[in-house]
Amino acid sequence: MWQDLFNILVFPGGLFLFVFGLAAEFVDRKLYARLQNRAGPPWFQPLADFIKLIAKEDLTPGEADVAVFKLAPILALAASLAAFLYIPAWGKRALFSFNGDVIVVLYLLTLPTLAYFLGGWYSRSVYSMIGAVRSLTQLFAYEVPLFLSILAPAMLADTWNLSEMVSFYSRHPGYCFYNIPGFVVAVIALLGKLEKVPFDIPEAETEIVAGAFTEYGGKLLALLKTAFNIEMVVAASLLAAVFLPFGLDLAPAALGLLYLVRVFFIIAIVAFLRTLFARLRLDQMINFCWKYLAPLALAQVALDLVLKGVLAR
Amino acid sequence: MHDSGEVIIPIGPQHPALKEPECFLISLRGEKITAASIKLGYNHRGIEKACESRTYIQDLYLIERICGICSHSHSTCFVQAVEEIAGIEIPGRAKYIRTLIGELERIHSHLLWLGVAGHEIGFDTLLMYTWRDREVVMDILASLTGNRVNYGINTVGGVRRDIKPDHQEKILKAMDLLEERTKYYIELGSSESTLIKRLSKVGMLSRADAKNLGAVGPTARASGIERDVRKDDPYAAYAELDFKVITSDKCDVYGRTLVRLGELMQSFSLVRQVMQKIPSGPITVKTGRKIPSGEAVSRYEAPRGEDFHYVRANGTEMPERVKVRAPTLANIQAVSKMLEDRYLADLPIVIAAIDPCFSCTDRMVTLHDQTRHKKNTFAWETIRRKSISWYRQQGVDFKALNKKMAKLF
Amino acid sequence: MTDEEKIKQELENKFTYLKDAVIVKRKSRVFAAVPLEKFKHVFDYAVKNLGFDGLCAITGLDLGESLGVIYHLNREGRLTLNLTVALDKEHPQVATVTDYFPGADIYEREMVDLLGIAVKGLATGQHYPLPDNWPKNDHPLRKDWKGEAKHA
Amino acid sequence: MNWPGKIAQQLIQSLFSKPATLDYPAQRSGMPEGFRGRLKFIPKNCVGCKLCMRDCPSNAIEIIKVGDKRYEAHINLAKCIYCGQCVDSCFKKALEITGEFELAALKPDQLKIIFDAEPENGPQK
Repeated sequence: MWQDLFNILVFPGGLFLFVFGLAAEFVDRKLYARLQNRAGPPWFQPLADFIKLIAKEDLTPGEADVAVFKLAPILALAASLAAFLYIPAWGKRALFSFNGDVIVVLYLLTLPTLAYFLGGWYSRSVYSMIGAVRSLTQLFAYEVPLFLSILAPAMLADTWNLSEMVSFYSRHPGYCFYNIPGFVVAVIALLGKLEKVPFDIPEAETEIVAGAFTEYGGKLLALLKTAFNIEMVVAASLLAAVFLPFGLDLAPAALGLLYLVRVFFIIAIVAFLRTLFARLRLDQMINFCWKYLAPLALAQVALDLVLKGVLAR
Repeated sequence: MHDSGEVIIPIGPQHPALKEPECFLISLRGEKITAASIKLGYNHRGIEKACESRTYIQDLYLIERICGICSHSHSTCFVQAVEEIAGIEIPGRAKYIRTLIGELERIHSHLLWLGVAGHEIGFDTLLMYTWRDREVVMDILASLTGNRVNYGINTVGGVRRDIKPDHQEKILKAMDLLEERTKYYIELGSSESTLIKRLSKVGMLSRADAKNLGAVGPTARASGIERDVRKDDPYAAYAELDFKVITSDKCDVYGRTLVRLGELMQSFSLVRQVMQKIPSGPITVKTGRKIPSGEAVSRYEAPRGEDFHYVRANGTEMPERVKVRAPTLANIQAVSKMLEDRYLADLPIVIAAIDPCFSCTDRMVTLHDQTRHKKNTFAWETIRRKSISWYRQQGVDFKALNKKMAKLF
Repeated sequence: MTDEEKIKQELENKFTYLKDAVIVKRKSRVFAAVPLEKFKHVFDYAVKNLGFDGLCAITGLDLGESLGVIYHLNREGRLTLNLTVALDKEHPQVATVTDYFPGADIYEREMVDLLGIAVKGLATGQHYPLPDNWPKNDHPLRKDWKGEAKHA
Repeated sequence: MNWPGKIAQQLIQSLFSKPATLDYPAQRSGMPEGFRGRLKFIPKNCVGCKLCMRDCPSNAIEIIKVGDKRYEAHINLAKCIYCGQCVDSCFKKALEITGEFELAALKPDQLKIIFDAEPENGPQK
């Protein structure tokens, strides 16, 4: 029991993810700045921001639904933390696993978005409400391609268990290359999930201030930001596990290092992509997702189904 | 949320999209804008009145501070009017220096605008790059005039600082660098598809509408109206310089972007011509402190459009009346036309596309009938009273505070 | 004959009372003092027959004894015709020109607020640039206004 | 078809070049020569004509007579707009502009600077 508690609160859950989230935020921000020819923040900046935020006064809007407003960030954080326990981040085995956990992980990763919606909607500010509606609308656009692109490799591996999937791909490293279209789709959909340019429509600063987060401040905002960072790390770990299962037979120390490299690689791609574009409009974003992203994801599914038949023979 | 399914969202007086206080009340149905009302006046500083109780020399610095970006435009426009009344013909070298600073200011303003436009559509990389390049011209302005923004180069009867020989090389080098960068931005603007998607066919303003609503500057020129005070009513040294008036018939935000980028290229060429043709000689003529009575109208092509000043003198050291009509005031009325049937997401870039400067403008306008939304309008006065009484309850004594503040300064 | 002189001549031929009231100050600057009751005719003629298609601004003045309004008209961006009207200080009133130039709205509202010149035909609307709660009959640009707002 | 992401090449270049921004208090770029910063008063040149006071747009300067041909200057940096008009107005070169621009202070009093007059029996030649 103590072991489980340690796993959940300290490593690899809670504390580890918090620190890793801060590190991920730093990498993201530093790279973003360097790509724009700026010096960028020092390494402790995310931690300094966190400390500053928790030291600030907590304000709840008078008309907000206090319970939902306060619970939403906790829900977002909890869902992201829970999802991580089922992801075989390093090695071939996750901490917990059962058949069908890939579906659970995907839905746990949807929960934060829902929490942002609830928090935004019940803070009863016009900006938050518009931001909340936008994040939900956007969810419908990127969620299907994201799910399909992650489920397609599962079909090829013939299992709904993430850990078994990873073992399968490490036995057949060549098969990963069939999933490259899926990886592209997943990274682009990840931009939507993490609300980054060009899909940062729900928190478009120049239109609706900060979207669903407009009314948040102090500790709650610190919590929300942490949830966001952890969501980024967890989603990147999921993508790394599914699409980049290389070198999983190394020594444990090397495995840990390899895991960091893989996650930072995906975060670097995200940082690079978000410097590259202008923000799309909501209608353009949905159009893009359904016109290009979803068909590409479907093509990946078809490819994997065909491959499964061919390879089984 | 309104009964009819419409939401009214206030963009301003404080909002990240706006760099100055002004208020746009936007009625939304879903993501579509159904009505827009613009409220200005948060920045009214009574400069016109203040000018009447200061000498011409003091006014010059006050007028320069009307705007934080086109400071040289306002001060030149004012000083031209004063010189016309006094019958002063300034030396040729001074005319060229005014032109030089004016063009450098246009370069800095247009680069700044390009960055702001990028930021409004979420393209922060463009913002960072253009503002980095803008530093080149800011450094030149600082070394030429002694300040980055409030140049203070004008004085009645000429200019205050001369160009030193070592500036010449520096300026020409910077022009080469900036020209290369601008060419890159033109290329980027004509090929980056996310940029075109966000700018093209957004904020349409037909030629007839632009004329009717009195649009000026790049806003009018992007609607195909070939007007430029530098060409039509030349001042300073523009009559002796060779340049093209850039127009576009696209009528949208994309057109306005292309016009501004084209004008940047013209400005580089103008600066080079100035450096080549600048005559030697004195930079000021002697003037008295008193200006004879009379009146004059002065026009100047600021980066944002035509700047208009009217000065009336009464023979004393102080003007009788100074009237300032900043370019944004002429353009702001076109905004409601541009917002028709657009999305909320287009609002920031449409407003930014006229390159608004509200501290210049500062007036208040209603563009759409708001009566049917009456219960949703924000009573600022009530809020203000409430906050004052709240602070009183907290034990804040305003009278003592005011006295204390007065003592401190 | 230059354009400026042509305009002077045309105005003086059409309106005999404008004899010697039209002054060409310099290139592309024509000033004309117009009697208030005839203003509408002159303005109409300038816009419709002389081709003045732009309004740069409207300036309100406090001339001490009387008030004044200057309409700065503009032709094709080049020539500026400035029509000055003098107004009685007790009951200053001019007619709106928004039917010619919709953009004149703000310039006229400014006169209403800052100088207290009534504008006939101007649609009711918000104040500018003064706040909505500014006291009535308190006009900062008048010469007798001394830096302190009257309290309603 | 126009592919998005045209700026990619520039991004990669920036990644491997020196950043354009500085870590301010630690690194400084400085201001060019002739930058208009804090004023300096040279009391021995002042003749007390007070033209600087008359021309100052913000009433930031005050010349006070403290003795026979001795003047001191009170300059309020909080009011000063650093236009340098007083320097131009002064015929005797009693005012000078320095490039010093980092003038932030914690108390408004620290922004009021007083330049003392020449000592009574000042530097005799």
